[in-house]
Amino acid sequence: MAKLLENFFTWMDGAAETRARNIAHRAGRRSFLQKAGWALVGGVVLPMLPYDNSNGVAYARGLGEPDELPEDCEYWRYCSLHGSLCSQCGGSVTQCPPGTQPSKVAWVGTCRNPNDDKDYLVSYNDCCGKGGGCGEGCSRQEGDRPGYLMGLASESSWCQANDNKGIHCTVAIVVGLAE
Amino acid sequence: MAKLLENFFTWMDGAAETRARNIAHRAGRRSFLQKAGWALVGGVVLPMLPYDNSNGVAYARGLGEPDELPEDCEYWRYCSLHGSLCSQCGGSVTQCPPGTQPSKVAWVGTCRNPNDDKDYLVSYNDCCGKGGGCGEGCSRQEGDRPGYLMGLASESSWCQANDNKGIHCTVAIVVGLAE
Amino acid sequence: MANRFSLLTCSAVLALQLAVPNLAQAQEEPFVPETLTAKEMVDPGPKVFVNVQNWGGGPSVVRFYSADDLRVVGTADAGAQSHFAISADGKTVYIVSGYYSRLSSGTAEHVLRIFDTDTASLTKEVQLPVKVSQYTDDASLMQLSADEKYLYVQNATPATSVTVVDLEKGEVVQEVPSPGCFGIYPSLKGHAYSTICGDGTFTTMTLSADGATFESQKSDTIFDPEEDPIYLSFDRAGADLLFISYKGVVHRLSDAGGIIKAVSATPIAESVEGDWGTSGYTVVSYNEPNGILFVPMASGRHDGSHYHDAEEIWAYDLENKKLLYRTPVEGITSVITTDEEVPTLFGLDIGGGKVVKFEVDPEAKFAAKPVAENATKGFTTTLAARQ
Amino acid sequence: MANRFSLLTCSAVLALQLAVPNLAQAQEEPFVPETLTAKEMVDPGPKVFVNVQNWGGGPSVVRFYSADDLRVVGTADAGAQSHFAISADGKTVYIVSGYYSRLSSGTAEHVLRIFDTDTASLTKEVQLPVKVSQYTDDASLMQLSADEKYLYVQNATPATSVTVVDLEKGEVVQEVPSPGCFGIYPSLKGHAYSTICGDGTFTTMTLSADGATFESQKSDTIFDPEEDPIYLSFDRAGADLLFISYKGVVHRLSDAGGIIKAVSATPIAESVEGDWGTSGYTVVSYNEPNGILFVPMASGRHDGSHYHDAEEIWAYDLENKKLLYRTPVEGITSVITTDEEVPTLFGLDIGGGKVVKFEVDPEAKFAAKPVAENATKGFTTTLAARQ
Repeated sequence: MAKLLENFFTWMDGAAETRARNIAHRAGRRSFLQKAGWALVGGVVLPMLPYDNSNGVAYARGLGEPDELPEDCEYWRYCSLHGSLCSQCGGSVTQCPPGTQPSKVAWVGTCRNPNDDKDYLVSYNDCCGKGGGCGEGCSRQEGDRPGYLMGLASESSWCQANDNKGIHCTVAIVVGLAE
Repeated sequence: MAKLLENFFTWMDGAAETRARNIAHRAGRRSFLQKAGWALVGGVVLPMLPYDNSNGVAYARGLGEPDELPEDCEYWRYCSLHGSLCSQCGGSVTQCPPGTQPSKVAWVGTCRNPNDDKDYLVSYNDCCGKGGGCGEGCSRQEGDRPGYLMGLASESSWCQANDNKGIHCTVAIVVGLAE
Repeated sequence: MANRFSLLTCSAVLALQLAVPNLAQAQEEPFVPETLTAKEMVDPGPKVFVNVQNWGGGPSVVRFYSADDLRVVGTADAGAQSHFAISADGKTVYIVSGYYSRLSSGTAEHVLRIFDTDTASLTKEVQLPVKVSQYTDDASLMQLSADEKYLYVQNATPATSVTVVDLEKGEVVQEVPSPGCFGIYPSLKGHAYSTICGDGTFTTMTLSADGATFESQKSDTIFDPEEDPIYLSFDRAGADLLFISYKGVVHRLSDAGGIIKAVSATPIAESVEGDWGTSGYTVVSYNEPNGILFVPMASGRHDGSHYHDAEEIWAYDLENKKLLYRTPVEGITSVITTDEEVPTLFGLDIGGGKVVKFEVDPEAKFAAKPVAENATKGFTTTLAARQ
Repeated sequence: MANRFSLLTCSAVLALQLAVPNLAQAQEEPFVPETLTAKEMVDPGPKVFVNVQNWGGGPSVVRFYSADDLRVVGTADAGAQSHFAISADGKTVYIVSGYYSRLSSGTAEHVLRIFDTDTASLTKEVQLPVKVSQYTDDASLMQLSADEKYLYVQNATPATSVTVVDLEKGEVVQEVPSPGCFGIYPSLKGHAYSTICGDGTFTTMTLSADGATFESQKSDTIFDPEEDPIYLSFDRAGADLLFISYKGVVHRLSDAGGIIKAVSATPIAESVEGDWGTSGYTVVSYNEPNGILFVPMASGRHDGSHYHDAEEIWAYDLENKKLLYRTPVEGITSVITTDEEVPTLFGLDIGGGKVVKFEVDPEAKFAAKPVAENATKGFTTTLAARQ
């Protein structure tokens, strides 16, 4: 899986793609940051799941979490968050507020769940297309890396791949076990 | 002069003008706010005087003021100010900062000069066309009236008549004696 | 394999994700990965709408708060220097603002944006003449006709006029000049509105059936703009209009006859020691069932203090001309009341950047008590409550 | 008369104003009305340029402060999420930012704006591919070539590439892909730049003579991105490049041969008690005449603390590998030094929203002392000083 991940960092688009791949060929990459491997998955699947009507009460099962998650920045799944919580903006921990669009891409953290002492991969997606800050800032940034490891870069806007670039708030989605 | 002033409040533009004047005919206005008469003068002459090179040291003569005016919001000529001082933004008390445009219109205050105990008319012009706040806020608003007395309305943007609508800061120009 | 993966599309990645659960270790309750969605509907219930005006070229927003606990439930966004109006049923937000191609310069658009409050989504945009008043928001700068067929928008270039938007057609139908006058106070019936003029009179504009022309009627002198000007802020008391002056004189006016007539003028601070005056932006709010006016007030009134923070919210019995209660507050600059038997107040604190909810006790002379608050994150002078 | 006046144009009003002095009462020194102008030239002298990034859809600005007393002398404005570069002579500011037709949504433009700093005026705009990295600003996200012929702009969509702008032609000449790499570190000669890659290597891109194509060379592993990643922040020490890691290891690298080679790695915090680590955004600044590196540092380093406020500014003698002085500071998150014999430091305090000037005493082990400050009114991570 690690090899898959590494190449994921070569994520690219349009005209740059072919030349980019040539550079990648020359690169002698080594295995690293294996735990973040699943991370990038979370971001990209979102456009397939545009809406739900659960009002945000249906969190992941098997995490030992309460039905209503705390809005406390210190809560375990916010370990790499850098932004403001969508649960304070009319959304929920896993839902963008009405009228905003989930970011197509995301950065990822690896957070320890105190309920089962396991590490989980958390995808931090921005909700896009609406102006005006909301919610209190929450910047924990554990595992944050600069843009050369873009999938872990909390200092980036993650509305960058959306048509609508405005960042409204950020959600935290538990997308996998970090094995 | 008061009658001149009153009609100045009918200031209008374009298509609305003819119909507006008909309404004005019907209006039985009475004399008021005489002291503000000169006020409106200050705003409108500005486009004729686009630049100077004095670096802002040449203030009005005959006011008993020092060469360098205090940046203190309590200084007498700021009595109706509502904004931030251009002297803290690269301009001076009477000069817009470089690269900004003086507003074509302005609101006016009547301020008592403690140096000679006379009332002066002060034109408060916004400097337009550049973003980003600068300077400390200064809101004294003496003599401020709502928009039905637009020439005294400090709550309006005075970049409204400029092509470039952004408000950068505000200057205070002594334009006349209030007789 | 590596090269193939670098070409992955979204759907290929989706397939990969479906495999995740298989890799998870066995647990008592098996782990199921979460999915990200956008919430479809705004949480139902009574709301408070706050217009957060951006004067720096950035986005203004109308934030929807739950009237219950003031949590944010949605947002409608706009351009610079917004004005707003909310339909009577609370289902529609109208926002007018400016968009400038280089934010502080460049090509200017003045745009009406219409949002559905159930989904917090934009439903329509209407381009307006680039004349909209760039003025600290007051409810009177943008008003719906009683039947919500027309939207009236205050212009100032600084020449003043009103753009009339036909909301059924979604287009501008006329620009009514109102030289020397400002503020829009719509009639309770038909398609007329009054406006305050700089000589202390009001002019009432009555639109023709198609909205394309108007007739105007000018009132007698109502107030003295030099000695004691009135605020733009207003509310209805029954069929009458209420205004208040800097010095705390409540002007009750009738517009029922197509022209403004004075009904009464009531000084509410005259007999109170300490130079009390009206203090704030949204300063007139009247609770119908009890006939109580709520006004933000401050002591030590002086020239220039009319927009300062209030020190108290006064509950004033307008019929019996009696000051019932003075609730101490900090930083409040706008106050509205609901029209419930037991009123709720909502206030704005510009300096503190927050919206505050107050419970009011009719048994305790309409004393108010703060029970919830939340951040507004910006410059706010206007708000509205809807069931 | 009244009606005539209502038709007055500007020139007529001007005539009226010329009559004002006649109405003024006789005084010892006769009253002469003031006139409003725009100042033509920015006050001369050394300047500090601070990039105030707006992430809310509003205008970003580059503020020009006098290096003397930090008063604001001018401004250059831009759109959202700005990056900037200043010419070596301080005469030109380059700003790249995003303009979105509805601020948070709508049609997107990414634009290079070029300002003349003597007049604080826009001289040119160049449209860029809408790919510019929307990332907290670092100096490495936008760099001029040494001869200032080319401007390199970091893209991320999140696929990373670099847009090359030919400043003589005023147009984009190519987009260089740099998958998995980020940051732009231009060569001191010719038209090449290096970039940091996610596997701990650097790649150096060398442009062809016309700027339209490039060749790349990948380095050996330079650092460990998992154990101790380096910041994007950098400075030159002579012909070498300096970087620093989260844990305070200074990586000195050479790019002289068209490929990055490690020169040395110096841990500056290793022997200091208290888990000190680098802390801030612009964290590497080197004073050439004295060979002193200035770094914002904080104790109690932990995962996620790398952008926190610094507690001290360390003056580190890089040649002699000696920590000379630890100046206590509050809230500082970025530090730059001038290259003078007696260095001056300029720092940014994000939380406090200010820029601070420090005098440094070479006789006192390069201890720093705050001597001036001013507001930045926004989010700032990058700054530059020019004579």
